[in-house]
Parts: sequence; C-alpha cells; structure tokens
Amino acid sequence: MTAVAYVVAVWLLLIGLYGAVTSRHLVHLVVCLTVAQSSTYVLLLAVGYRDGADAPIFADIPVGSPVVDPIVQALTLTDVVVEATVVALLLALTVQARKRFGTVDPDGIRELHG
Amino acid sequence: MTALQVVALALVAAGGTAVVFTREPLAQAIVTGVFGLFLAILFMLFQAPDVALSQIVVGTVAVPAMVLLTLAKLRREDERE
Amino acid sequence: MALVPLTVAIPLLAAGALAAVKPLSPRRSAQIASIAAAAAVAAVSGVLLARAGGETLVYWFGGWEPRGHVAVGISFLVDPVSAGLVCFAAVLTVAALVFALRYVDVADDLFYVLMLVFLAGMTGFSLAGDLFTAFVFFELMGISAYALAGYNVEQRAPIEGSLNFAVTNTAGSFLLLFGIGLLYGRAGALNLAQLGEALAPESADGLVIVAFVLIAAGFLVKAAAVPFHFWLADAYAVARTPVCILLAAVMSELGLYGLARVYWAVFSGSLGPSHEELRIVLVALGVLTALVGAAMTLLQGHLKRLLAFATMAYVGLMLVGVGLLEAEALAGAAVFVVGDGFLKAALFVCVGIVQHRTGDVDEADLHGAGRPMRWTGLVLVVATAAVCSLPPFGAFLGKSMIEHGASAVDYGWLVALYVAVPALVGAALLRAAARVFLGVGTRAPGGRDPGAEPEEPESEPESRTPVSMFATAVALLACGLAIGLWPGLSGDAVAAAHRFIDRAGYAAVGLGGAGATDVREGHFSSYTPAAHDYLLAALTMAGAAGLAWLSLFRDPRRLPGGRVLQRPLHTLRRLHSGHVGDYLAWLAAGTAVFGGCCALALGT
Amino acid sequence: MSPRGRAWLFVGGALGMALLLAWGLAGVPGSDVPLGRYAGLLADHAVAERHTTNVVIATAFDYRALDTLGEEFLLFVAAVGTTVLLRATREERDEERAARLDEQRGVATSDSLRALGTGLVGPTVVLGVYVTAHGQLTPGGGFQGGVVLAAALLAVYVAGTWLALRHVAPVSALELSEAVGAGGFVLVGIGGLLFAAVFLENFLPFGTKGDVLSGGMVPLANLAVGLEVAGAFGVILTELLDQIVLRRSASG
Repeated sequence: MTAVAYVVAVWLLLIGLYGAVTSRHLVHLVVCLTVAQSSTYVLLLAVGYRDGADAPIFADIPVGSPVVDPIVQALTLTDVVVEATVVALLLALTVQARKRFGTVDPDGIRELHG
Repeated sequence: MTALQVVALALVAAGGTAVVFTREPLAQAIVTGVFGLFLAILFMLFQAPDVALSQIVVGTVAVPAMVLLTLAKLRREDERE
Repeated sequence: MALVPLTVAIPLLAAGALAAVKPLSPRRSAQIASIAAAAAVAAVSGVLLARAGGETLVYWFGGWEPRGHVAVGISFLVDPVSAGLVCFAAVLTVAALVFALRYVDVADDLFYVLMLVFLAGMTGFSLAGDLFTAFVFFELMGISAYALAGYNVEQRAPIEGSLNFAVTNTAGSFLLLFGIGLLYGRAGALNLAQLGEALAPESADGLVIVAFVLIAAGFLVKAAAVPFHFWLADAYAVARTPVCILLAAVMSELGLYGLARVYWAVFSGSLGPSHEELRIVLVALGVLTALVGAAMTLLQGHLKRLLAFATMAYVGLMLVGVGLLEAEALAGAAVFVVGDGFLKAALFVCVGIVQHRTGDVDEADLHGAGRPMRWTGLVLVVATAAVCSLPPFGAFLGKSMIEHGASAVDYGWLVALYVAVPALVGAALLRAAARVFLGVGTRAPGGRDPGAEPEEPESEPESRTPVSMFATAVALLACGLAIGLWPGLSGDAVAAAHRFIDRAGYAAVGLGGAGATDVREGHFSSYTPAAHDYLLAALTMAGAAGLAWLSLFRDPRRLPGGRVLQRPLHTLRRLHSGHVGDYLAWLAAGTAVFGGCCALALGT
Repeated sequence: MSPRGRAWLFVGGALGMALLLAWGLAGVPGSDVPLGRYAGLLADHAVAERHTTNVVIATAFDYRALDTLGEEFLLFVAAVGTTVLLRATREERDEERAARLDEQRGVATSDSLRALGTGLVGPTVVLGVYVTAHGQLTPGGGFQGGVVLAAALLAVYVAGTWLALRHVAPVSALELSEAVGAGGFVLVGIGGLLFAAVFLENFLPFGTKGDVLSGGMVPLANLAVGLEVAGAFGVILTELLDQIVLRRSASG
C-alpha cells in the first residue's frame, strides 16, 4: 500500500519539475520547485512509516510500544529548512531580475548564451 | 496504510498539480498554502507531528508570505514604469 | 583528535561572530579575521593530513560511537584524500580572500561571512562519514555559492547566472535526496561504512542501481558533466574573481569526490562485479564532458567564460581518472585535482587582474590592452603551459599517473584525449593571451553582442597592479609547481588511493569505534614519469602553440575540416541558451539516459 | 530551444525518470517490516538516555546534532544571502531617502485591521516561545517556534505599526539575534569539547523527564535555533517588506 505514497512522490517530483521547465514567471517557477521538493518529504516519511505504529513521542505512550521511524522525520525537518532557504534566495534573485531585465519571464532573461 | 492516508495522498497529488497549473502567481500563492495544509495533514497521518508543524509554519506561512511580499515588490517595479 | 571538529567550528563561529559584530567592527577587521580563520583551517587540516598519512582518523560527534556495528551518531572520517581536499580548499580560500583585499566595494562584511560559510560547507562535505550530513553540507556549500555568484547585483549577468546555478543545482539535490531515501529504505542506515556493509553481501538489484544513478547524477550536476553542465559557464563567468577561484578549483571537483567516495564506500561491494561495464559508462561521460568543454572553450571570447569551459573540460579529464575505477588512475586524478586546481586559480587571478586594470574581460575589446601588464601576461602564459602538462608542474604528474593507470586496464587510447583536450584549451588561452597582452593576430570576431550591456568593472580601474593581487597569482603558480616537486607525492597518493578504494577497510575503521586503525605503508610503488610522458607533454604544448597560431592568423573556415565542423559547433553553441527551463529539461533527459546506460551496464 | 521542444525533451526525460524511479522504489521493503536497526536503537534508548520524550528532537539535537548545526547555518546563509542580494544600489538608496521623507506621514490602515494585528502580536509571541521551550517534550522546537516568532512580525505589519516596529526591533537587532543564535549553537558544541572532550557532546545534567529543562543540552540548542530562526526569517521578511512599506506610505 505504501506504493500509493511512492507514486505520489514520483508524481510530485516530475510535475513540479515540469512546471518549472515550462514556467513563464520566475515566482511561479520557484513555487513549482517547492512542489518538487515536497516529493522528497513524502518519500522519506513513507519509507519510515510502519503500519499501526505511533508517533515517536513517548509522552502519552509507554516506552517500547511500536513507533514509526524517528530518523526520517529528523531528516525531513532539515529538508523543510532547505526548501525555505532556497525559496528565500531565489525570490531575492527574482526581485533583482525584475529590476535588471525588466521582466520575470525566463524567456526574457537571456544575457548569457553560447 | 489506511483509507484516510490514501485520501490525503490523493489530495496532496491533486494539490501539487493544481499549484503547478495555476500560472497566475498571486492565485498560486493561495493554492500553495492550501497544498501545504494538505501536506501537513498527510504528515499527521504518517505519525509525524513535528514535521507537520514545520510544514505548517514553512509551507502555509513562511513560503506564501515570502511569495506575496515578492509579488508586492514586483508590482512596485511595474508601477514605477 | 580534538582538531577534527575545528575544521568546521572555526569558520562557522567566525562567520557568526562577524555577522554579529558587523555594525561595530572597524574597517578591514573583517578581512583580517576571515583570512585568519581560513588560515587556521588550513593549518589544522595540514596537521590532520600529516597524521592521516599513517592512520585513518574517525571522529564521532557528541561521543556517539557505534554500538554493535550500528552507527548511532555522525562521524567525520579523515583520510589523506579528505584531509588533503580540506587543506586545498582552505589554502585557496586564503588566496581568494587575499586577492579580494583590494576590492574597495566589498567593504561589506557579509561577503566574508558568505566565504567562510562556503569554506565550512566544503570542509564538512569532504569529511562527512554520513550520507545525509554530506547532503546538508553540500547544500550549505551550494547556497552560499548561489549568493556569492549573484553578489554583483548591479549587473544583469550575475543575476541570471546565479538563478540558473541555483535552480539547476536545487533540482540536482532532489535527485541526491531521492537516492538517499532509497538507500535508507533498503539498509536502514545513513553512515557510509554501514551502508556499504549492508549492501555488500547482495548483488545489485533495481533499488541499488537506481540509488547509485540518482546519487551520482546529483553529484555530477555539481561537477558539471554533460548534459548537467549548462549552468556552469553562466555562474563561473559572472562571479567575482575570488569566488571563481573557489567555484572552479574546488567546488566542481568536490562533486567528483562525492561520486568517488560514495561509489567506493557504499556501492563497490554490490556493484563491483560489473565494474568493467560501469567503467565504460563513466569514462564515456568523462570523454564527452572533456570534448564538449574543450570545443566550447575555443569558441569563447569572454575570458572568464573561456576559463569556465576550460574548467569543465578538465573536470571531464578528472572524471575519466575517477571513472577508470582503478587505484593508480584515482591517485592520478587526486594529484591532478590539486595540481591543476592551483594553476586554474592562478589563471582566474590573472584574468581578474586584467579586469581590475581595464574593467573589461572581452578578448576583442582588449586587443593589445594588456601590453602594460607584461608580468601578469607572463604568469598567465606559464600557467597555461603548465595546464598543458609542462613538467614539472603538478598537472603533468597527475596526468601521467592517470594515463599509466588507464593503460593498466586497457584504456591506453585515452592518451590521445589527454593530449588533445589540454592542447585545445591551451590554444584558446594562448590565443587570448597573444591578443590581449601582445596585440598580435587578427582582432577577435564579434566582441560582445549588440545590445548587451557593457561589463562593469569589479572595482575602479587602477593604473597599477596591486601587489596583493600579483602576489596571489605568483603564489598560486608556485603552489602548482610545489605539487609537482613534492618528494614522494605520487607514492603517497597511490597508497592513499588504495586505502580509499578498500571498502572493507573503510568499513572496519568507519564502524570500529575509537580503537580501530588502518595502517598500511610502503607497499605501493610510486610513479615516476617516463620518457614518453615528457614526449606527450611536448606534443601537447606544441599542439597548443600551433593551434593558437592558426586561430590567430588563419581564417578558421579556410582550414581543412573547418567547414565541416562549423555546423555542429554552431549547434553546440546554440544549445547553451541561457534559458533555465532548457537546463532543467536537459537535466531530466540526462538523468534518464545516464540511468538507462547504468541499468544496461549493471543490470543482470 | 523552442518552448515546444523544451517541453518534449523534458517529457521524454521525465518518462525515463519515472521508469527508473519505479524500478528503484519497487525494492523498498513494505510498511509491515520491523524498524531498521538504527531507527529501532534510537526509538528504544533515546528516552532513557536523554530524558526527553520526543525522539525526533533527541535525534535532531543530540544524536544527529551536526545535521541541525548545518541546517541552522543554511538559514543563516539564506538570511545573509537575501540581505546581500537585495541590498540597494547607489541610485536606489537615493530614491529611498526621498521616499523616507514621505514615510513620516504615517501609514493608512483601517482601524479594525490595525486592532486585529495588534491583538495577534501578543498571542503569537507567546505561542512561539511556548513551542520553542517545549521542543524536547512535545512536537515542536526551536525551528517551528522561531518561524512563529518571525510571523509575529507580520502581525505587526498588518497592524500598520511598522514604523513603531523599526524602533522596537530594528533590522540590526534581528541580524544580531540571527548571528548570536547561529554562533550559539557552535558554542554549545564547543562547550561539549571543553567540558566533555567531544564536540557536541552533552555536558549538562539531564534533569527529570517531562520537565521544561530536561534533556541536557537539547533545550539550550533549541533556544539557539529559536533565536537563529526567528532572526533569519525576520531578516528575510524584513528585506522583502522594506521597500513595500515605503511605497505604501508614499502613495497613502
């Protein structure tokens, strides 16, 4: 059944990248990248999921009861931060691109080539 | 895996697709907030409350806020011309 | 042992402190503090390098040592290769910061903060004994590099270059993370040694092959192998010279290091039986990268863009060295990375000096403008000869070792590549040097595109070359020479490479707790360049000079074959479109093709 | 390449990638197998060893604290990078100065919105502090708390009291919080080096499981992260806000 989660993860990665490839607006492109990035959260958490297990927080459940994988959750926390940092930088670049090129369409941002 | 999780996964897949095909950035900022919420629900169902909380603060607050502020800045540039 | 964490703690703490005291600090104090921090990292890693020659050091953060061969915490693993890379990166950071002393407008301390975090990212990535930690520091390195590449926000090109750089590499990091997720799903571990142990007993199945493909592709985006390379020239051509030094001489190479480390520590047990097939794929990729890079180098008139493609061509040569999957070739690649890295840094510094003096880096605009800078021109020409295998510079030794390793596995024909690619790159550099510093030959065609905005100087043009800049160039050249003259380097490198590719030995140290050591010395013969190596070096330099002469004084369309080549070269050039969507599409297609080739080569 | 060609190239590559990923993912074990050895080890021992109830936070801040250190510096660098990339060029600075003169005239925001925003500031700050402080016990921690604190800034913005904010929390204070938070985590690590001989090793008493101060160095590291994150997001949002506020005040 986790197969459903993997299908969704692959779909999010590819559709997010598709959006970025065909994007005509840098802000749209950046948001599409966050969609692709969220595929990695779904993948990691699905890899660590166990049927019927609880969250790895032993505040209300006794130590030793079955829990889902805590490590992938720690990794995903870091991954979420990576997304936020990349978005911040890319948006800052977008603002400057608008000032220098007068457009936020990747078609118009073509100073470098050849 | 429960039926609820499958529903949440379907919502996430649909939400992600909607974000990509909402080509107008202002509308997209709203849609992405909803998508972030779907993801947070999914993470709760995956028994990952810490990640869900992070996802809420980043996916539904910080990223849309940054996007909206950027769009406001871009509009300011448009107005200047 | 307490020295190991200092390699990341020093630059990070210095960066935090610089940012905290920013409003109060007097002028220049940030420059001095950051140079001191980078020099401290260089010194610490130098000590570690000396110690790692005898035994591999493993440092467990938080004191979390493995329990029953399960890694609980995160380790840094110090062997000659990783310590050497850290030392190399730190020395180049010092050079870059010294070069930057004369930039008046980088008085903003945040430039130094970014440089220090960049250094910490490279350090942590090199030493990490844990796949996810490597990813985190890889991202740290990437994100500081995006900000540094776009530092000149007044101009258009840096913004576009940084955008392409950031978007393409972010997509690459998704692949890397997918690969990590797959491996964790299979092995339930993140420590490299433990992953290797978990995968080794099984023969490769779909999951292992795909995980390898994704991780390799993630690293190859950073290393800029074809067709993941498009962002490279955009980013390297627009960054400030001090940043270029680090990007071109270290960061690309760290992508290759990541590939090599992960292959040998994690995958070699499982994929080892079909390594001959994998060798074909990796060598082919390297050859393609080297040829595309060399061809694009010849077509450039923008000096920094020219050097960026030269970097790519040499990364291809290094990828061949790694991809031969053989100890001596790997040792040669390691020597080549360091030896060539210093020379490439020297070349960037020379171009940076020209830019500082004239405010321009276009070959056509600068025709003869370099006449007053004859000493800079001399350093540039010597460095060019050195990257064309001039003995006894380090690049010559590394290249000879790779060739020797290649012939040991029946890839002797690669000698032709190692003559042709440096000759083509050298020809482009000599042609540009002759036009800029001597004003000879026909004027370079075209110049900048009509409508393109003029390049702004990185700082106010000066009529004299600042001493700190020229000294940096000479010092880097001297370092390149020192690598070649280092007594016993080739023997040490071969010994280190044998340790590097020994997966079982790596696992024993990497999971063995504090007491485990891995001492092996003196079993490996060093390589002394033979007569035919000198002959090939002479051939390379003659080829470079001859081609440079042809391109200066002859119309390329009249040359034999010129007409035939013109069309494909034109097409190749047009593919480098500057459009970020194109780059992402190439990335997806490249991953699919590379994955398909690996699946054919490795699948049973 | 034409948009059509680009899309086709990507679709071809994406199909190949989909096949590749499907092949790889088919090999991942299902969700009915026991936890891996690493995960099982931490799930079984973290509570006893670290006196924290939240194993995810114990993993992130103790067993794998180096990852979190790196993650913190990612945010640090993002804030520094945003500041660098959005710094005003010379001519823009002149424009800004002109705009700032208009700024004095105040911002036009409706009273109800202003009241709402002002009302939100207090609870948001309390929530942020609470989430940060209880990280080792319940879901949450310095990161989530820090973003909530930065979000309080937005509430202030809604309240239209941006000008007041500039006096309360000027950008340099945010930058300071960010730098101190980032450096503070390294110092926690160096504390381990000095008092327990290993970088990032715990050197504080663990306390009673369930207490706010339990978990040894975890609350301290959490606090450093909270400071860093609040500062970093604060800086990023302020950098993006700055000129918009000027525009509003100029036109309003």
